[in-house]
Amino acid sequence: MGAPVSDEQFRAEIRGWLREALTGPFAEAVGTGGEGREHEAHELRREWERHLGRAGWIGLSWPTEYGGRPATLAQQVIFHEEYARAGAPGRLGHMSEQLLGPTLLAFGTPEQKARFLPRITSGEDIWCQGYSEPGAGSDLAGVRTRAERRGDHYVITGQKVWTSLAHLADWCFVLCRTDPGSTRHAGLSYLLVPMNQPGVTVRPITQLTGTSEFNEVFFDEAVAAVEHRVGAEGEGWKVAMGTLGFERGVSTLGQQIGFRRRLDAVIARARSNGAWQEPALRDRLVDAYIGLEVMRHSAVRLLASAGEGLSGLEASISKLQWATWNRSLGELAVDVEGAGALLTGPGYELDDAQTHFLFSRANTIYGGSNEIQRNIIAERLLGLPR
Amino acid sequence: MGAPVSDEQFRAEIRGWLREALTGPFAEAVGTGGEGREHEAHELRREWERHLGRAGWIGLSWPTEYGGRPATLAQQVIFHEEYARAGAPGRLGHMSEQLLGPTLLAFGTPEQKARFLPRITSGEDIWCQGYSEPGAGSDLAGVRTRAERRGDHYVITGQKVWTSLAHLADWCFVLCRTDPGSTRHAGLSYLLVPMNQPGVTVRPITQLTGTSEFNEVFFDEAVAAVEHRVGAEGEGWKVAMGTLGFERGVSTLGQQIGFRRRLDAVIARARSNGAWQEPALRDRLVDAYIGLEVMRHSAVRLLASAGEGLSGLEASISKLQWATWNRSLGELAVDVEGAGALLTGPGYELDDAQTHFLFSRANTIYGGSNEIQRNIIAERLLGLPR
Amino acid sequence: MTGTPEDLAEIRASVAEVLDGQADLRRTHEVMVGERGYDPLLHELLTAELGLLGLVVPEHLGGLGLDVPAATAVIEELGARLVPGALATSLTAILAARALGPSAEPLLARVVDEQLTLAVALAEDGAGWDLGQTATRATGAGDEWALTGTKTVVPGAEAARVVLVTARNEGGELGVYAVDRAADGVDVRTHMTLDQTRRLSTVRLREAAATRVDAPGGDGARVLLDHVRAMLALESAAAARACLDLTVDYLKVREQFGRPIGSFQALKHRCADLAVAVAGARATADHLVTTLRTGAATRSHDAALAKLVCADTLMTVAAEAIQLHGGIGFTFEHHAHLFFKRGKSAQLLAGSAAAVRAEVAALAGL
Amino acid sequence: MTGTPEDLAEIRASVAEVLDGQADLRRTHEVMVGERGYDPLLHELLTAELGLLGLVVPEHLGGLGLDVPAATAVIEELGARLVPGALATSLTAILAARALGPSAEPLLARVVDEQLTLAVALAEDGAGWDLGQTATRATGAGDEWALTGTKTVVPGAEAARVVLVTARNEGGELGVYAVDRAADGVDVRTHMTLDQTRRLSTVRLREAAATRVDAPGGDGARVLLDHVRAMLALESAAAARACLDLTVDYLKVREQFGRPIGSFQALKHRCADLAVAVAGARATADHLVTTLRTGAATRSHDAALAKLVCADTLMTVAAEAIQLHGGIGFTFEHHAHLFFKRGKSAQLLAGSAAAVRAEVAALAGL
Repeated sequence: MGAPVSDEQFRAEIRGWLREALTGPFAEAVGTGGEGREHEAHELRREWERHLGRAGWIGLSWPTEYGGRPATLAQQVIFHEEYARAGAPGRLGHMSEQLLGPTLLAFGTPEQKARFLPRITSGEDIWCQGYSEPGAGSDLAGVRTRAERRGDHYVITGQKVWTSLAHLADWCFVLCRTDPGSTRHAGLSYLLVPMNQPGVTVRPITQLTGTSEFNEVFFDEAVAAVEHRVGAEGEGWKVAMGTLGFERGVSTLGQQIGFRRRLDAVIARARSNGAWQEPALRDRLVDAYIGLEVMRHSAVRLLASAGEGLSGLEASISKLQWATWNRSLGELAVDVEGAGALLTGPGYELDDAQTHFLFSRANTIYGGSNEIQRNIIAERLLGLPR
Repeated sequence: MGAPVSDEQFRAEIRGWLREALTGPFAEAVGTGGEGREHEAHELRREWERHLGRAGWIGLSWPTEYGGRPATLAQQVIFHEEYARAGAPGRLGHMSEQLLGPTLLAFGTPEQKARFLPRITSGEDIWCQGYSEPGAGSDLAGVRTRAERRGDHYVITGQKVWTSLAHLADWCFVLCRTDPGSTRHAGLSYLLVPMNQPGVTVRPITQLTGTSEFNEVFFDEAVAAVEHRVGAEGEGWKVAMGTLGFERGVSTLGQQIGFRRRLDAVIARARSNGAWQEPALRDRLVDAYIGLEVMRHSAVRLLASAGEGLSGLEASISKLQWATWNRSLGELAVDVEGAGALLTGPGYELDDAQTHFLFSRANTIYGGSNEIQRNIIAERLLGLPR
Repeated sequence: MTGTPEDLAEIRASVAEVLDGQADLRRTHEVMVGERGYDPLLHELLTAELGLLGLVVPEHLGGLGLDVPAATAVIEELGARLVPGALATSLTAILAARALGPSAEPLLARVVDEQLTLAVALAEDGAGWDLGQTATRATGAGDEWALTGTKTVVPGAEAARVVLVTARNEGGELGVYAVDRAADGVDVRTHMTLDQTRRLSTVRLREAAATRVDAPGGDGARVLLDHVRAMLALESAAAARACLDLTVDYLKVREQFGRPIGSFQALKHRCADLAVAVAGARATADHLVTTLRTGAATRSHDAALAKLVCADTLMTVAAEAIQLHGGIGFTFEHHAHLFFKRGKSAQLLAGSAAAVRAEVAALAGL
Repeated sequence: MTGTPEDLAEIRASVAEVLDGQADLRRTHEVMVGERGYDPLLHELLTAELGLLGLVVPEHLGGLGLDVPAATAVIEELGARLVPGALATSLTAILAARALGPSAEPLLARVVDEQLTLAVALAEDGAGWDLGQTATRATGAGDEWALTGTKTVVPGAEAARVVLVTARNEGGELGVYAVDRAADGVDVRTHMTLDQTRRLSTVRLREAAATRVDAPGGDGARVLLDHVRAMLALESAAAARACLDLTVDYLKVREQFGRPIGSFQALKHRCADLAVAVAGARATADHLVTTLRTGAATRSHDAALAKLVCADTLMTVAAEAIQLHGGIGFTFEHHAHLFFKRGKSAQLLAGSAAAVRAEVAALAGL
């Protein structure tokens, strides 16, 4: 994309592009998707990924040979801020870009990079994550899905769960046990598995919101090419932990723009329905504002000191903060509504406050529960004994 | 004391007696002693114990042969309520009556009962508790104080800590390790040790309030008669656990009268200085009131169902409730005062709010910390695995 | 039956047995998404066969003449299982009617005679549960009244045959009136609800025929409000306990990192705190039952306080239940979210936390 | 020195070295119960020898001309060790004076020249920290003013030679004035305090000679208040971190039930939550330093928010420190209670939580 641009130029460019892009056919996509609304407008959002990719907005800071585009850390933050500010649709390509891409860049073979990365940056391929299993929960070392090597293929049998977007995804990055006698962290491998094959069945999980965002994925002799194993056989744990570390901090500030929009909406509602006059509710709203400010300062501070995104520890602090904060705001949103929040549309159709209230309960569970984050912080940041 | 009296008669009697008793020389004793003020008016309060004992108010429900007096559970509650309501002085005989007495009644020999109980009911002997040790904290099984048997005596060497009233007490009930090779719960014995002997040294611990309520007690070849061992040698753990169980529920309701007096005082202060107009403080005050109501209902319910006082489990719930509640009220008391609460009298002389604020931090630590109570509730009430 | 503790235990046990068989949480899952939102057969079973509606109605009015705790025990058993419909609201209305004295006797006689299920309609748009702002009008005199107004978020109306309604007569006096759901001018529109175990209705009255239930000059509307709060409190305390049990049971069997997650101390301590809260809620609810039984003057205070404490406890326990169950607790098929949503409806119905807390303070003379 | 990050680190390290040697918590324990309540030799060492007072005073006024972060780093190091006296208040007053612009230059020149320690007196009985209610009067004009009024709960006045005071002139305008402690009509009475590491004084002014420090028409009093809040925030964030370190270190070595208590998961999780709070407080304090350095318009907002967040964090951490230390944390000789009491004084000084929260909301335009 030529010479480096200034941050101001970059912001003007993405802002202008979004303004234009979100008119016309994509105008309907504004506000769709994202937390608790992942079920919305799939086709349109899939098309939107390709539109975004064609315009070069996927793979910021990735090498240009894979369709990436030079961008400083600040510019990546700017992208996420402007994206959130514009109310652009929830990204179907989130896991492709934020999790798999960086993993391949770090651990992939040249062939794997050449094959998969350009299809991510073009918005063509959607990836999902095959880590959690029923009965294993946050304990990834408890993976039981087996992959048996047969010639140039692995044959995979087992079950994954909490796989978001599995019903739309083209590929899944799957943690499997390749050494049948192994336990815990040893003997796992990281395989790239095409979703469109007979051995893969996806069953949506209905959530407490009544909608489906997550899935169960059943592998029944599904196959993956040996050349699509990332890292050495038995080294899957290391690769997967690397991926967890890639939950990059740059998206944090963009996420906070989204939080601020929600908070502003709840405050506006409180002002219009009189809840703001209720001191206890007002205090909770102001505390939510203060909590968001603290998160913002934390993110800025961490990015400034980390340079390249969050380390695992900083990510744990950040996750614990935002998950707990957003869950509280969800409850506050319905408390502001009062008893009226108890009525839904026909067919359990939920409004923003209700969706926020219910879906945010997942925030402190998925992606490493609050409990797991506390373990990490206590043991690895504070050095408390196991 | 003759025929049983009705609850109304009983209440009238104790109320009348207290009204009269707290005039004259004991008028000065009103409001002295108790939490955080244990250092006050020792001589007068010692005399008060004897006065109380002479009038037959110590050892309610104990056998009359030991100076006790028939009293129903309801009447014991009434005694504590009226005692608290009258602002009668903090009891120096608390541990004698509530802990040692019931232990002797349950585990003591006839000789031990005959020797020690009448001196408790007469208010003559003051006892202290020798359980905690430095480095052992809430883990009583970690007791290291040794008692070596030499003929008809034990010779005791070791150190106890957090021994309240040790500097005033005549006797101490001490948990010692009589089997030198033993560990944990085994090999402990429960000995009654006279405090007035060369081998016993008491050193007050200065608390964060600047005053001293607790002591360190050093045993350097102190002696106790073998006939003053309660229970069999090596059975001390069982006896001590029995004593812990005797922290009876009947005093709970009296304690709550005291809490209500404190709460009312804080609310009165908030009303007079304008803090009540501050919604956040008012909500905290109302929540404190509600919390106290919940504790009151809990105590009534437990007494009604338990009949004979609290079991260990119920005591754990009650302890966790009141300790946490009172600690919160302590903080609220200074918050109601505002910045003025930051000034003390000369020599770190603290007012009620400041004393409450600081001393109540001990509530959640002594007598089994909140953490210990939570372990007990989780494992023994809920049956969660160790 | 004379109302001894043994009788009470027997009534509780027989209701529990029926509910365990016919109205466990799995069944509630099915019922709550159906068109009606409740189980008419269960209603029939508990009313016609078990005589639930006559339980605490005086014998001279055709009832069993048991005391308050018989009805509250049933409300608790229904609450522990989050049973949808008008069973709890019927018992609540009956308890309130009992407390209203002789003026309510004709209604109570009719309840037994016709096996009437009941709901209580208090809230109005704008006014919420502030009785002083009630705008529904009652015109008429003696036994013949016509009511006009709109009541909102009414629980139980989808399954009730008679609705007790607060309304203001031409003299401005607030009273309690009984309206037949089937009468002309009565329009009940039942909504889908966040808490699917408790449907809520809008009841529109246009010159609807009504009888007055309370005696003029009394505090009938307040009696009604207090009893609705009592219902929410008792249901919530029972549900909180059931939800904690559910969670503790799960923690004992669910393994992670090679051992039952219930052995992790951080989770144990949180459960211990929940157990303390549940014990407190239960004691507060029990105290309220005593208050209702003895007709103590502290009824309004105790009902407000108990509704606040018990609803908050259920909310706390249920939120932790979801978290401690992990992913499975987030699924629709699991029960944890039913308790969670019930907790929120108990919090938001019959007065916001702020309003109820202010009432408690005022009633306590703080 | 030019103010590079390396310079800053060097200044911080040299101050830390002096404090570790001369003003650790053991020493603070001794000093705080003494008659003066602070260590004059330490004051001398840090001012005369280390040139603390000139650190951020512009070079043309005789100072070292460093930027804001040099002074805030020192405030943090003092705060982490709860050092008593007027060192932090002096730096705070100097930062405020810098922000007041040219009108404060004569004062800054004097500070370096005469090595003046400073305190800031804002609160009054009844008014608290509500600047609008300031009742202290200033009469005079130009450079000659006389102040009459009483300032309460003034930190640092026991050890300061000059006190910056807010007062209202005959036109009703609020301004900032400098009063020499030794001047006629100045009576400083220092109290014993709950937080023994921070003595507080009542400053009575009766026609006390003063010079005006801020420029008419500005917001000098607000600048002062914001800087006092910034001081409390920075001190508290640093103290919270130190207190968490102290506690974590203890949990690693203290054994109970045969293993280090820091291995118990319930305690670990609580420490993790404290670490999150400390990280947030620290980030908020850092942001405030940037705001002060860049002179951003959000100063009042950021200072109020940071004081609220950091004081609450210190209070939370210190309360847990006592609890997690068990009995030993309750003794006077242990350090935990010093942090606890410091937390409360940071919460209650410079505006109650309610007042500051309301200010934050207003300044944020909520």
